[in-house]
Amino acid sequence: MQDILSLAGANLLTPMILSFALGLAAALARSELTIPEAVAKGMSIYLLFSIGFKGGVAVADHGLDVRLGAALLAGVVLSFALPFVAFGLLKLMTRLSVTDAAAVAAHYGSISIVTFVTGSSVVQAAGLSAEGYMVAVAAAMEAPAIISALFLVQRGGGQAERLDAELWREILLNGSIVLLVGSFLIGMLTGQQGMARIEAFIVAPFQGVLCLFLLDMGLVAGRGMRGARGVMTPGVLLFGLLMPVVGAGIGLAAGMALGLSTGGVALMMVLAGSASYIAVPAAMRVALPDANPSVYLTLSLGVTFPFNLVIGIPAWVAVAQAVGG
Amino acid sequence: MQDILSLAGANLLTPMILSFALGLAAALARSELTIPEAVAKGMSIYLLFSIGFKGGVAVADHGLDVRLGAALLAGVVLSFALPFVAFGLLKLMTRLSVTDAAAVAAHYGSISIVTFVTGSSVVQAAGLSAEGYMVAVAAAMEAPAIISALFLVQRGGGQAERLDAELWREILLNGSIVLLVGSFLIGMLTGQQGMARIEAFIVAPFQGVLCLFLLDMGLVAGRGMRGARGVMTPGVLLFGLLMPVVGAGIGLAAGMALGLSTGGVALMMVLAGSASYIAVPAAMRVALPDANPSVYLTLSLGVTFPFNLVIGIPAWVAVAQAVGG
Amino acid sequence: MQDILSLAGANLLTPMILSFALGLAAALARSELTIPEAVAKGMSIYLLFSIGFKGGVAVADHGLDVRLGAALLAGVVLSFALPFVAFGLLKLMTRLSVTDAAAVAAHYGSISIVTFVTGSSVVQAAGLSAEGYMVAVAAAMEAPAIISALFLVQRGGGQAERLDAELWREILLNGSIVLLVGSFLIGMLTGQQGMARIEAFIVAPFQGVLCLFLLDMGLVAGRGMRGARGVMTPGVLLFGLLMPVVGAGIGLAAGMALGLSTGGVALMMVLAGSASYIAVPAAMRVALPDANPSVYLTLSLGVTFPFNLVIGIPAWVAVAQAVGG
Amino acid sequence: MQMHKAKRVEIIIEAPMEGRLTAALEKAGVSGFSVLPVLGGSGRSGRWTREGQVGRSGMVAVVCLIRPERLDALLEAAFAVVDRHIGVIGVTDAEVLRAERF
Amino acid sequence: MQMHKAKRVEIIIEAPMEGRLTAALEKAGVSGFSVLPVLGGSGRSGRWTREGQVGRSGMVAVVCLIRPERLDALLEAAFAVVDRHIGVIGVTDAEVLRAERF
Amino acid sequence: MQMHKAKRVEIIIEAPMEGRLTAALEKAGVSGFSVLPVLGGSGRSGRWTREGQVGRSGMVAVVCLIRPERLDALLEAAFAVVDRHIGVIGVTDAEVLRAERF
Ligand SMILES: Nc1ncnc2c1ncn2[C@@H]1O[C@H](COP(=O)(O)O)[C@@H](O)[C@H]1O
Ligand SMILES: Nc1ncnc2c1ncn2[C@@H]1O[C@H](COP(=O)(O)O)[C@@H](O)[C@H]1O
Ligand SMILES: Nc1ncnc2c1ncn2[C@@H]1O[C@H](COP(=O)(O)O)[C@@H](O)[C@H]1O
Ligand code: NA
Ligand code: NA
Ligand code: NA
Repeated sequence: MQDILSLAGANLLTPMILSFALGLAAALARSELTIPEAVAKGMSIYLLFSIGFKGGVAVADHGLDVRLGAALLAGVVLSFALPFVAFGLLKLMTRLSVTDAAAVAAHYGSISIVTFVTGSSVVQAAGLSAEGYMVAVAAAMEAPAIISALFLVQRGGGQAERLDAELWREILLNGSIVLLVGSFLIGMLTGQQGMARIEAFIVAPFQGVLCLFLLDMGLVAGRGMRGARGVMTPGVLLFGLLMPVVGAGIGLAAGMALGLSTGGVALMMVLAGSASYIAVPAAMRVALPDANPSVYLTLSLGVTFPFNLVIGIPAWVAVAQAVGG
Repeated sequence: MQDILSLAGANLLTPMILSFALGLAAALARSELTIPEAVAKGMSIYLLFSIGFKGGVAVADHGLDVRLGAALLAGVVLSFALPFVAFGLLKLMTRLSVTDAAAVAAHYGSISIVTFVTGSSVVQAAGLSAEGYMVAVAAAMEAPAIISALFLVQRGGGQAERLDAELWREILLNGSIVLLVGSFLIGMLTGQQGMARIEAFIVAPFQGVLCLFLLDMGLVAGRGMRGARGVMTPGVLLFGLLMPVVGAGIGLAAGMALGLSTGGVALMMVLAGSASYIAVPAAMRVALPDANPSVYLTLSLGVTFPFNLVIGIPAWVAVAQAVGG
Repeated sequence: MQDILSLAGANLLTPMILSFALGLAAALARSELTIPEAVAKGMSIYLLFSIGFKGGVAVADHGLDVRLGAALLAGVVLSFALPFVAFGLLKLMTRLSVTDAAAVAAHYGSISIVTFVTGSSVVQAAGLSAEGYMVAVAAAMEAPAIISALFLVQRGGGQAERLDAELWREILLNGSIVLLVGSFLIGMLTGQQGMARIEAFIVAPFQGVLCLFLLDMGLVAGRGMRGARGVMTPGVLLFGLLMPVVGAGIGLAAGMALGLSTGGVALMMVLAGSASYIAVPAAMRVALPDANPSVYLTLSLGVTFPFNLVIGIPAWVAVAQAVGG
Repeated sequence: MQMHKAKRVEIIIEAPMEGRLTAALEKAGVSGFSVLPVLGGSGRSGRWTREGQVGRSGMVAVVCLIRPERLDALLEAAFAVVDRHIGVIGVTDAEVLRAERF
Repeated sequence: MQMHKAKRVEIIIEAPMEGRLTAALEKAGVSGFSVLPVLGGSGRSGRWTREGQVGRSGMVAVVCLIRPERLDALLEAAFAVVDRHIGVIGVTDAEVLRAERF
Repeated sequence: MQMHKAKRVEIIIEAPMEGRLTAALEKAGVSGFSVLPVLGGSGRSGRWTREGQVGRSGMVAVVCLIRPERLDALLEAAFAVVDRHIGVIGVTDAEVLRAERF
């Protein structure tokens, strides 16, 4: 516990977390500081490309682990299953409608790639290394949760869009999955030789770009909080703090069962404990238009994301070390 | 004098100055070369974050100087006072209306952060170092001049917006103040440890980004000049060249009185001698809508900024060295 | 031949080519992955500035070669002449109208700067070096082909815009020419001293930025292909594969006649064999509005660009080595 | 100059629905439209802004000029897509040159 | 389809005034509006373009569809803000579906 | 509030032609206009989108509010530029405050 706290303390004083806090504070104080949409998108493309590529190179270095397939499968299963857990908790803890609860559940089954990216750098800063293919697992966990949510709504008598070919394509080929998987493959195919050519671009400036990106996330989260005071009942708020712990616990079990490295277990906890705020919201607008975006956006970006950033990630790393160690 | 000229000559042949000149020439020749708004904003966010962070780390390294408070106060006082000097000169030298003169005066009381950034790299290239908190002084000098301008207009019988809570908030929490102060604090809190993590992003590429940013500034300045031939009377033009010298002189006195280092004195001259072209223009559109933007934008960006870039900065550095010596 | 194939194979597995392939695949699969316009423009500005600057520094290092003038002249002549070759081939091989054929011909007389940039890094990776002023030759080859196309249309009885002062200015001062020539001059004037200041920005991350830019080009090319299935007759397609070979052959002759280094000859082939897809299309919309953009964009970006990237560049480098070595 | 009666239809719709809307318009035989960006706004579902957003959020404005007799087909196609989603459809009378294009 | 009369109001205003305008609209009970970017333009105060700008310069277009009977309240609110500033207000007759939303 | 009759002209034109169009408008005495970005669209020459584009491609929308009596001069000037190019011109009746500005 001592360790977890001191690690959390050290984690708090990184430029990344403080940049997020700066953005949050600026937005809550209604500063007109903004980061242009195109710049934010550009940074996210950079981060996805970089993390995918590095994962691929790591796999090229260590050879294709027999566990890759199992890990991918575990990711898909988790993403399908977690929404049911989340939905159950929401029904217990809140009065959200079936549709709103299912939409929220989809976010928690899926993953937040920035949480994963931040988790990766904390894992690395802790002197651990993780399986390179965890990036592929992250990609595999993005979409299945959406299907579960649609199923939950239909079962509950709500109105969901039909899962036609178009919707499938949108869900499976969304930008971040394509970029993550694509750059992962590029990294795998080009290995250290490819890395040597673009290392100065994708490795050295990575944490700095992450700072500015988290600044932007803070701004967006803060603006969302200001607009969503109404919908955040105590039950909903509590769910946003509890669910990442539950998810990370399930992720811990999965990571241990798979026999991942300590870093890999930590990242599995990070993934399972994180909530999407980019891919899933867009899918929800199409597939569950009746769900209230304020609820799921505020929960995911305004509650769970900062929780994971500040408390979750360092705690999961410490737990993985304690258990794996 | 010899030294100043040779320093100015050396300064002229840097990629930064030449990039500005390229942008200016391209715009005056009506080339369709443009830099997208989002990219320009992205670069300015990068520069502000970087300069603030580096200042904060410098303070973390050297401990909190007793002079920090005095320097901040001096900055605020200068920013309040300089508009009165500028206004007096404008009334002497030009026929601008009270409102136009006050609006121009606000710009010269405030500061240009890019001039400051360029000044910092010239100071560094000259082998000097400056107090890290000069960044905070820069932030402190952004806003007070606006209040002075509103006062000057009201005294002169012109029409200024009421300084209500909304306007205060806008002025004090404008994007560049928040980013500068925020990243300064982040640098202070994380120190060399934070620096180690993001150095490759915020230090190494800095001067290169500055080049492209100055290219953009040249483009914008050149476009402004083309549109503003009418308003630039000889008196107004002369003011744009004289005021930075006057300001820098006052900055010199303040810097010496504060007992700053040679680099710090040079930067104080740079700040006092520079004119805002981002924060103050936006505030003027809200608070003094009757003032003519062509006048203040062309003066600040088309006359004083290039003057400072090419002649002012190297001269102030040389003067600070001669005096501080 | 063996060598060419193995070089092509090695070239295929670079992160650059694979990034392009990723973009292409994503667009053809109708993924919603996109790179914002402002980010794409920002990257192209970076690449142009960087390549121009590096060329200028190389010239500053080696002194002004007597061949510079001759090479520039050769570039201009090639750019004027190649459209006639292309037009002749098109008339033989396709049923395109005079206006469409002339518009396509303009693209092949002009050059693709990204092909040139990629060619430069392949040349460098092959352990060769090229004359720094090849960048200036590239700039010189951008525009003349447009004049030839207008001449071809007028001769053929088609409708072309009058070449008035405005159109001249647009053609000669288009963004990429200004940026390329300007940064070349800046590099020449500031030399290694300038390079030392901005190297970390314009050299180290270059290939990484190029990857993301090629990803974007793949996306744009793929989207174009999807929309242009109708216009791509076998003859037109074949032209898009044949013309770069013809152009490169003529470039080879020119490069040898000029006595360029092996790397220089390779780049001359790359230039002559490449087709514009940024500057010329915009000029065509103004000057030859009746020409069908799908034809020339798809040919240039969807056929010739990937051909050059994957097969052309490594082949030209190998040929230049075989001939020069 | 010779002008012809037309309708100007402006559909403000969520960005993730843009593809579905334009597909529906094309299916309904709408020969031309333009998509304009929207920076932010306010409605019954609250305020929003595009600033700093990474995902496909926000709204876009789809503008069509069409012959009056085609309005109903367009509105039906558009409404089928917009119906359950947030967004607005506004129609104004307009005039165009070159009627053969619409 | 059943259409209802409405007004389309388009206010082109300086970007730094956007917040004040939208606040005034909300205070006047305007239930919905969209803000569109403007790239550049020309008027009595000369030409401008947003290209390469860093600060909050330029103009934005605020578009509102409202019921005709609410037009006056909207115009008064808007005019109080725009009055001393550069910018234009244009109103056109329009029709909307789903009148209950306006 | 006192409103005055006006026309709202919207010209959607290729971006590379923007400079020529606005020069022609200014020559025809048009006192004000605003240029809005267009993200994409569809017409007889197919679909297009601005995403990821590097060159000056795509279209822009030029919006003018003018007095009715100046419409013809504007349309003639605009049409001379747009004529051979792709693009559309739409005109709607509008009302403005502060007529002296138009
Ligand atoms: N009356 C209106 N006029 C213009 N835009 C509107 C209007 N109502 C809604 N919108 C736009 O549509 C979005 C969603 O509206 P709503 O469904 O009412 O939340 C708003 O945020 C605005 O961007
Ligand atoms: N008649 C008009 N039609 C469309 N936009 C206009 C008009 N007049 C002014 N504008 C816009 O409002 C800005 C300021 O106009 P002004 O106050 O006349 O300088 C211009 O730069 C245009 O963007
Ligand atoms: N009827 C229309 N309504 C709105 N925009 C149109 C219309 N027709 C064409 N456009 C725009 O003008 C572009 C070129 O049209 P076209 O000349 O028909 O290919 C299209 O891609 C649209 O952006
Ligand atoms: Na999760
Ligand atoms: Na000053
Ligand atoms: Na060529």
